[in-house]
Parts: sequence; structure tokens; C-alpha cells
Amino acid sequence: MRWGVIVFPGSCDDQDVYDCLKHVLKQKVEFLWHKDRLGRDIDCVVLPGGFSYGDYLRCGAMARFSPIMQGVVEFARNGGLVLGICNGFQILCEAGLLPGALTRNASLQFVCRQVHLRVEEIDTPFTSAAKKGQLLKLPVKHGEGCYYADPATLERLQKNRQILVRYVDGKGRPTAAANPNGSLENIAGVCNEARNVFGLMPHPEDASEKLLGSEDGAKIFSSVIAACGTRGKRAWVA
Amino acid sequence: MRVKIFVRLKEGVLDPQGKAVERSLHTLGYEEVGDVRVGKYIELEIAAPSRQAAEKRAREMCDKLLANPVIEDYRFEIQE
Amino acid sequence: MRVKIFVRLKEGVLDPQGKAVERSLHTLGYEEVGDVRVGKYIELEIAAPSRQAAEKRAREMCDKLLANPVIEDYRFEIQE
Amino acid sequence: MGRVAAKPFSQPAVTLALIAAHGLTEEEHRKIVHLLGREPNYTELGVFSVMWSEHCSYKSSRVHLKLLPTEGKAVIQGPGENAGIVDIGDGLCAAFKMESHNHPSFIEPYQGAATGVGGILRDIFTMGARPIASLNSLRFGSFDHPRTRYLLGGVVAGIGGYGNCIGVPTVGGEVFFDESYNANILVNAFTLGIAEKRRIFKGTAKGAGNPVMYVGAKTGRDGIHGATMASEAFSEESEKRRPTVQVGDPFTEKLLLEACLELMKKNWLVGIQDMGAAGLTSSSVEMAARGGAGIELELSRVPLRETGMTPYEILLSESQERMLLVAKKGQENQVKKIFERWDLDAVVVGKVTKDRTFRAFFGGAEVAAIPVAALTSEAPVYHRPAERPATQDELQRLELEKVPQPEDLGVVLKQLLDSPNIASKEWVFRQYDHLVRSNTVVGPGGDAAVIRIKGSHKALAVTVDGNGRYCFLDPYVGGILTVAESARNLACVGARPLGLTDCLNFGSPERPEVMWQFSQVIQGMRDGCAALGVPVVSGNVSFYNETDGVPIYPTPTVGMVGLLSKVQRHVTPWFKSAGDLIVLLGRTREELGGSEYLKLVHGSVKGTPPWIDLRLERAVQESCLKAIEKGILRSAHDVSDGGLAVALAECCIGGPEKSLGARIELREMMRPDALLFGESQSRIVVSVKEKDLGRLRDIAAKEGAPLQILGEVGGPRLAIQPLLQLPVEELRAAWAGALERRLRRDEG
Ligand SMILES: Nc1ncnc2c1ncn2[C@@H]1O[C@H](COP(=O)(O)OP(=O)(O)O)[C@@H](O)[C@H]1O
Ligand SMILES: [Mg+2]
Repeated sequence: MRWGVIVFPGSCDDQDVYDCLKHVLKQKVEFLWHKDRLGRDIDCVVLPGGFSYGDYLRCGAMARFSPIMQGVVEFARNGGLVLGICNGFQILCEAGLLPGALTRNASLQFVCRQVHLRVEEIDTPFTSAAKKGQLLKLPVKHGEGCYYADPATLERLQKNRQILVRYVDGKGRPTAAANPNGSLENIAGVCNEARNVFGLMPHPEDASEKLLGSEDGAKIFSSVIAACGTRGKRAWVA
Repeated sequence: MRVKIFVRLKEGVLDPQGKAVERSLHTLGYEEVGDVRVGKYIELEIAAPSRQAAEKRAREMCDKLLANPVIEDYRFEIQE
Repeated sequence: MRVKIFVRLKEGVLDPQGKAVERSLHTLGYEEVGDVRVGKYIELEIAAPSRQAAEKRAREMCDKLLANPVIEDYRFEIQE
Repeated sequence: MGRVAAKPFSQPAVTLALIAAHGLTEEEHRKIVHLLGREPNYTELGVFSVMWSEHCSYKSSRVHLKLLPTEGKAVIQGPGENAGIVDIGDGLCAAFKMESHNHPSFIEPYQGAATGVGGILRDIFTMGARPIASLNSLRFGSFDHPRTRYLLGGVVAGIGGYGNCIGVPTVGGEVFFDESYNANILVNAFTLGIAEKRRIFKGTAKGAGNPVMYVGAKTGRDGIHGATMASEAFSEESEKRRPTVQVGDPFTEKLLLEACLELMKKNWLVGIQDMGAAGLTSSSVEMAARGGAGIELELSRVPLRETGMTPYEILLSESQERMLLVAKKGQENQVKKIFERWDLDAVVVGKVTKDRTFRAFFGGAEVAAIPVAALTSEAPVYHRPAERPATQDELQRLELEKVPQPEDLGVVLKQLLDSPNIASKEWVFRQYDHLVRSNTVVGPGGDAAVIRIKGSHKALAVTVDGNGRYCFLDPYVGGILTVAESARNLACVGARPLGLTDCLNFGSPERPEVMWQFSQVIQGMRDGCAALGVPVVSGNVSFYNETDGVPIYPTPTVGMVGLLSKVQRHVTPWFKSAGDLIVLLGRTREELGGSEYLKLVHGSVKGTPPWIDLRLERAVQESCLKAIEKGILRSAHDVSDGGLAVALAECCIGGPEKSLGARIELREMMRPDALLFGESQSRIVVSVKEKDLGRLRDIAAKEGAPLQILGEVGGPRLAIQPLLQLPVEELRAAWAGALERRLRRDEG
């Protein structure tokens, strides 16, 4: 399979994702320039973390209008796999590919620390390599990661089992202390209804090597690799 | 024409900044203050043939970029 | 009384947000737009015996906390 | 230069008052007239004032800085460029530098600190190095001072705001609180970058006719006379200068960084330099000086953000996120294309000339013409009078007999762990992205940060250190200790030092006692560097750190970079498993002068700082390094502020997850408070598996380092028999939340 990592002006974790995929997971991966069109041979598009357009105005608000995003929207509609990490998650929400929005951390401070995630659903191309309820240790680093959705949207998310990961403590409980940003219901990541677009605030690419303290992040990527392997190219439609 | 746009978090969306400012104001002795909300204030110059035309463009810009309808409301004023 | 406060970067102070928004608006086809400035919009409720009293308190709050006098200007309106 | 439409500019008359307002002395004015052979015009006066400011010219410090050793086998670039560079093997090198942004941060903490970070980042990538890690060294006033919380919050948010946004991890630093900094905080920013050895770029203008290009953000009226501000003490006057504060735009700098690094892969560049203090003026003058050339600028071509700017303002503006470069003739358009791709301006604003003169035109009319040498090599150099203050003897007199022994040593230990100077700094560093670029093997919280070098087995270790209190009591010894502590912190993770950069923060050089402190500190640093074999490759001097006539503690801070040949071998400070033996490398002496304990518990800053025997220091560091290289050490942590008891507590409290107790026995014949809390130098607490003790002994014996078995890891308590015994969780509670408790206090 082939991965594409979009480089927006202000993307910072683009290199992290690229290196992780290429050197740790031995994947075929290329950078995609935001002013270009989306190539045809990509199987999974990653929108990386960082501060696209400085995160000025609102996180992700301006990046969503980058030329490449039209292609990403179309790609997602056709069942292509799209993964948004941190700023990428924010962009996907702004672009309407994912429900809800990410607002300022309740602490009003940027937060960089390790968190535990509980995998809530595994019937998605992004979590299939994990066990239901499994805990993953990943870092977060963001100033605006507080997930919000209105009550009707939240109900839909729950009904369709779109909440894929939650912030929990070391024992797997979704407590307030385990929630680094005040997210609604400790939500750390959600997918769309068709389950082919996933956004999360924590950074799997910074936790896929023992040397960096955790290998749990690789679960997300290897799920995608498995999904692409078994289902063939861009065939994931729920 | 000068457009002044006010963007505010919707009722029901958590406004931690508003809360923090309120708390600080109370600590400073301004206890008579309540319901503090912090939003954005955007000013811009727009070249338009008429007030109506300016209004239409401003509304579009807000809907598309300047406010996020999931969490924010907006309002604007136009000065000729 | 309701106080609406507008905080803006002073004339001459770099406004990176405003600049980025302006560029974005241009790319979106709003080329008639210029001089975009992004500031803060604060709303609050104040209990005061008179408009004047409210004004005095609001000004104080702005000077002390709500605006950063080093780089920002402010303006406010009071609605009874 | 072609004619460009610009309003003719009539130069205001140069009067004595104007000269004084520019911070130039009468003597300096006479020198200018002599060098030019005429009176300077208004614009030229502005140029002289910034180029001859303390900040740009180092006029008071130059003669002393010469003492510092700058050579070493790894050194590729010593002081004099935008950053120092050392060889790290495999065709790669590391560029690093530290710089102060003290005054701006006091006036506007968020923006001051943010632009400080922005400035140091530019110093690194202008050399062709990609920034891979930032650190910072901060000094604030006491927590009782009304502005401290505000300044701390703003500075930390500003450092994070800029560093996080541009995508460079902030991996460490230090924070220290003392009344001495109440009205003059210190914000020293350090950045480390990595470059290919064959692609290093310098700030040189060469080759007559080559185009001079301006790239990056537009120029506004920001920070005009920032360089002169950094060269003045605080007063009512400087409060009025407020609008000179600059606002940082990390997003633009991120684009600039990527565009510059992309350009540097091509062969189109002659030289490049960031526009820092004194903006366009100092960058063009310094580039011309280094290249032995002249430079000619047409100021009306400079991209402006504001209308009606005069040539004077354009030359002196300190707008951020701008660079000046000299391209090879004929490559202008190629260069422009790269910057366009990143949505940035790139404009030809002048050319390199032969006549070694700095010329500025405005709409074709010459507004300044100054020989480059007059602004650089001919700038004043002062041998300022230095005198040991009469009070120094009294300051150093500490009668230990008169210092009462505390009743409960456990209470004192908790008190120390709760001191903002010793407590966990997590409240600070969790606001920094310390992971971006996924190279951070050890982030903030260890003795030194460890950054792996992708594609190799190597890693770089970085630390910043300084102790103004020690330097205040004895600036010479303090200078040595600063260097020694940095090197020791590197040794604790297993890295051998390659070089250091420094930031020398002092009061007014016009005060003989300050000059004495300065020269003593430099001599101390020189001796420390020589003994430990660490060259100084870059640095920065910040004078005039005083308010209403009271200087801060003399505060040199050092950023040291070391190399680990095997990243897997790195060691962290925390105990790893029960049953491991705890060993002290080095020796404890009965010393309390200058300690945090003496200040915190007895309210006294007196005595002489701990003594240091540099041979012993080397032996201890070498033993630690050899043991790590052999893979014997399970943990290593140096003993610094708070002494042995605090160091042991820190080893127990441990990393983010696991706590382990320790059973220690101390039998020394000395005052218990000195034994536990004294800050004797050259000590490292290590832990080893029992079976490795013999090997560790052999190494220490061979190096000549004293070794003492303190006890073993295990249990829920830190028990130091017969002196104290406390549950580790109680220690953690005191240590972990101390900053937050103090910051919350004002929220009511
Ligand atoms: N301003 C800061 N920014 C980032 N990290 C910091 C800062 N201040 C302290 N730290 C981190 O906290 C830890 C403890 O700092 P310190 O007590 O100064 O260590 P040491 O005594 O070993 O030099 C270090 O890992 C340091 O990097
Ligand atoms: Mg240390």
C-alpha cells in the first residue's frame, strides 16, 4: 500500500509521520504538497499535526481550503482512508469530514504529556489491530484539543459507535484527571459514519518505537496496513 | 466600507477563557461582574458597490471561514 | 448592564492573525478585502447603579486586565 | 542603483541632545566625526548608535571574552558567526547558541519570550542547520513579588507559543526564583541545530555585484532602538518606550525556516544572516565586514508594512522573521521562486560592492555612507575599571556555629522539595511540545535532554545551567561551577561534551564592581573549560540588568552539548529496581555557603560557594561516563541544589510513573544539615546491580574518584539512617505540585 502525508504550511509533525511509516513500519510513503492535487495511487492520506497557517483564527480553519483538500474530500467520499492526527483532526472537523469541533483546552494551556487511551471500537480500519478495551500509551501535545459536539451529534456518535478512543487513567477509567483537555465524555478520537475517516488528538507517530517510550502508536498504523492488505485498494466502505 | 465582526461561542459550548477572566475579575475586586464571554473581534475593509453587496459578502466570509457554525455565532456591523 | 468590549492590537503592531486571515480570504476569492485585524471581543454583565459607574468600572477592568496596554487598544459599549 | 520613486527624505539636524538621546557619549561622537572626517547625518547617527551599542559591539566585554578557550578538536566554527558549530561525525555537525531576551520579556513577557525564541532559531537555521531542540534558562523574582506570577506565566506561554508552533521541541531548561531578579527577569533561549558539514552557511557578503536580497516578513516600526534598549538599565524612561515591543509570528518563521533550508540545498547562496538586533543595519554591515566587502542598499525597495517609513526607521527596525542574503549573480529569480512557493517575499534590495563602505540610498539619493570598519573593527573598545566590592569579605563570612541545626530534618527535606527552585518544573515544561520531530529520547525532567540523530546510533545531549547565587558570593568559583555542573549533567546521561555556548547576564558595566564580577566569572569559566576540555563556541553578553541602581546577581548561564555514541546506552536519573545498590561517586564536605538550604531555612545568602577540585571533578565525570559506556549504571543523577538528600529524593520520586524507595545509611562525622543539604560539588548518585559493583569500583579506582556505598533501592520510603525517614509519596506530593500551588494562590 501507499501512504501520503500532506504538508500544509505550518505542518510540524509531517516528518514524524513520514519517518515512522517509512523507517519504523517500512511503508511506502510520500509527502503531498498542499498546493498540489491528490495523486491517484494513495491508499491512506494522513493529515499530520502542527500549526497549519499558524492555527491563526481557529485551528484547521484555513488549511481546509488548501487546494489538496478538495481531492481529500472526494477521496474520502469514495471510501479512501483518511487519518487526521492532532491538527489533522482539527482540519477534518473544520472540513466537515468528521463531526464536532475541537476547542481550547479547559486549562487554557498547551499540554504535552503521556496519556492512556482506551480503544472503544475495533471494527474500523484504524483500530482493528487492537483489542476492544485495550489501553494504549500515547502522547498528546496541543492547545486546542477539547472535543465538542452538540447533544444530537453526540447521540449519533454513540449510536453508530464512532467514538474510537477515549482518555482513561492507567486502570482504564475515563476520569476527569485522565482527560488532558476537558473533552466531552473523554473523547480522544472519532470516525465518520462510513468509518473510513478517523481523527484523534494523540500522536501515534511519536509512540511507535521503544526508544521513544512506547510502541503502542504502531497499532493504529498496522491496523490500516492490515485493512489495506485484506480488503484491497480503497475498498473500505462499511 | 469597514466591517466589524463579532464571533462568540454558542450558548452551551464551554468557554473556559470567559470563566477564567471572570474569576480573575472577581479576585481583582470586580465582584459585580458576571456571565463573561470571550470571543473574537475582526475588523476589515471591504470594497463594495453598496451596503447590501458588502453585507452579502461579509455574511459569506463568516459562514465559510470566520466562524465555525458548530461552535460559534457571529454578528457584524458595516460602517460606510 | 451589558458591557461589550473590543480589544485590538495597536496601530503599527504586527498582527500575524489578521495578515493570515486576509491572505486566506484573498485565496477564497474575496479580493476586495483589506486591512484585516483580529482582536478580542468580550461581553460581560455588570451590576452598577448608573451608566457612569459602569463605565468607570469597565474602563478600570480593561486597563488592569482585559487589554494589554503594551500592545493593545480597547473600546467598549454599554447597554442598559 | 536604479532610481526608485520614494519621497525625498530630509535629514533632521544632528544636535548634541540628539547624540545623547542615541546613547552615544561625547567621546564616541568625536570618534565618529574622526572616522567619517565629518559630522554624521541623522541616519548615520542612528546606524552608529545601534552598531556601537553594547549589545552589538561588545565594547565593554570584548577584552575579557578573549580569555575564553575557543578551540577544540570538534570545533568547526567558534565565536564570531551566528552560531558555533561542532563536528559530530558521519559528515554531520551541530550548531548551537544561546541568547538573552531579558528586557523585552520584562516589558511584555509573552511576546518578549516568544521573539527571543524566534531570534535564536533564526541564528541556527541561518547557518544551514535544522533546529532540533530548544532549551531555556529563566530567572524570576521571588514568588512574593506581585509581578512574578504574571511574568512566569507569560514567559512560559510565549516560549511554548513560538516553539510549539514552529515545530521545534523544547526539551529542557532551568527556572530559578530569587528577589535579585524581582525587577529584572532573565530569559535566555538556547537552540541546537544539525547540519551537513559540507553545507554550512555563513553570514558573509562577497563578490562585488552579487545581489543582496531581503526575504521574509515585511518591515514595520517595531523595536526601533531595541539594541539600545538592551544596552540600558531599567528606569521610568524605559517604561515609556513600550511600543517598541515586537510581536512574533511563528507561522511566518516556520515558512522562512523551510524556505531557507530548501534554498540551502542549491548552490545559489553566497551568504545569509538573520536580521536580529539592529535589523537590516547590523545584518548588512556584519556580512560586509566578514566578507571584506562593501554593501549598497536601496531602502525604498524594502517591503514595508507601514506607510511613511523613513530610511532611518527602515534601517533600524527590528521587525522579526526577516533574513538578508547574498545570492550569486544571475540566480535571483531562482531564489525568488523558492520563497514564492512558501508564500514569502524575496526582493533584491542592494548589491555587494568593493569599496568596503556601507551605503544606503532612498529613492536614489544617498542617505548614509559609512566605512564598514568604522562600524565594526573600529567600534569603541573599553577597558572598564573593575574593583572588588568592599562588601565581598563580609558576604563571604559565614560562621557555621551560628547557624542553628534544624530539629526535624525530614521537615526540612520536604520544605526543600517544595521550594520553587527545587520542585518539579512540570508545570513549565508540559506547556512545551518536547516531542515534535520524534527524536526526544529523554525530555525535560532528566539531568540533560537526549536527542537521537535519526539514521545513526548516536544522540546529542543538551543541558543549560547557571547559578547566580554562587557567582554573587564568589564570581570566580561560580564561573567554574557553572561549567562543571553542565558537564556533569551531560556525564549523568552518558554524553561527552563537545562545546558550550554562554549567556552572560550582568548589571551595568559602568560599575566597577560589576566589571569585577564579569572578569572573575570569565576567568572561572576559562579555567573550568580548560580543565574539562570544553571549548566555548558561541555566546552572548547581556549587561545593564539592573533596576534603580541595583544589579542582579551576576548570572552566567551555559548551554552545553555532548555526544553519545550509542543512544541505547543513555542513562536516566531514576532508580530502576529494588535491590540495586546506591553508590555515591565523589565526596561530601561540610559546606553550606550559597546553598538553597541556607537561603530557604535560614534566610541567608552568605559564605563561599562550595569548593571545587577540578581534578576530582574530572575523575568523577570520567568514572560515570566509563561506567555508562560499559553498560553498568542503571541510573545516574548529579547532586546539585538541595544537596544529597534532595538528589536521593529525586531518584526515588522517579520518572512519571514509578516510585521506588531507598534505604541509606550515612555515617559521616559532620553536621547533619551539611551532610544532607550541603551542595558539595563533583558528586553523582548512581545505582548498579550488585554484581556490577566490583566493576564500578575498578573504574572509579582507576580514575581516582572516591566511591561510597550509600545503601540500596527498595521499600516505600526514603530512609536515611539515622537522620530521617519519609514515605516517597509524601516527598512526591511536596515536590510535584509546588509550582502549581503557588500559581493557583492568586485565583482566589
Ligand atoms: N524552563 C524550563 N524549560 C524546560 N524544562 C525545564 C525548565 N526548567 C527546568 N526544566 C527541566 O526540569 C528538570 C530539572 O531542572 P534542574 O533542577 O535545573 O536540573 P539540574 O539541577 O539537573 O540542572 C530538568 O530536566 C530541566 O530540563
Ligand atoms: Mg542535574
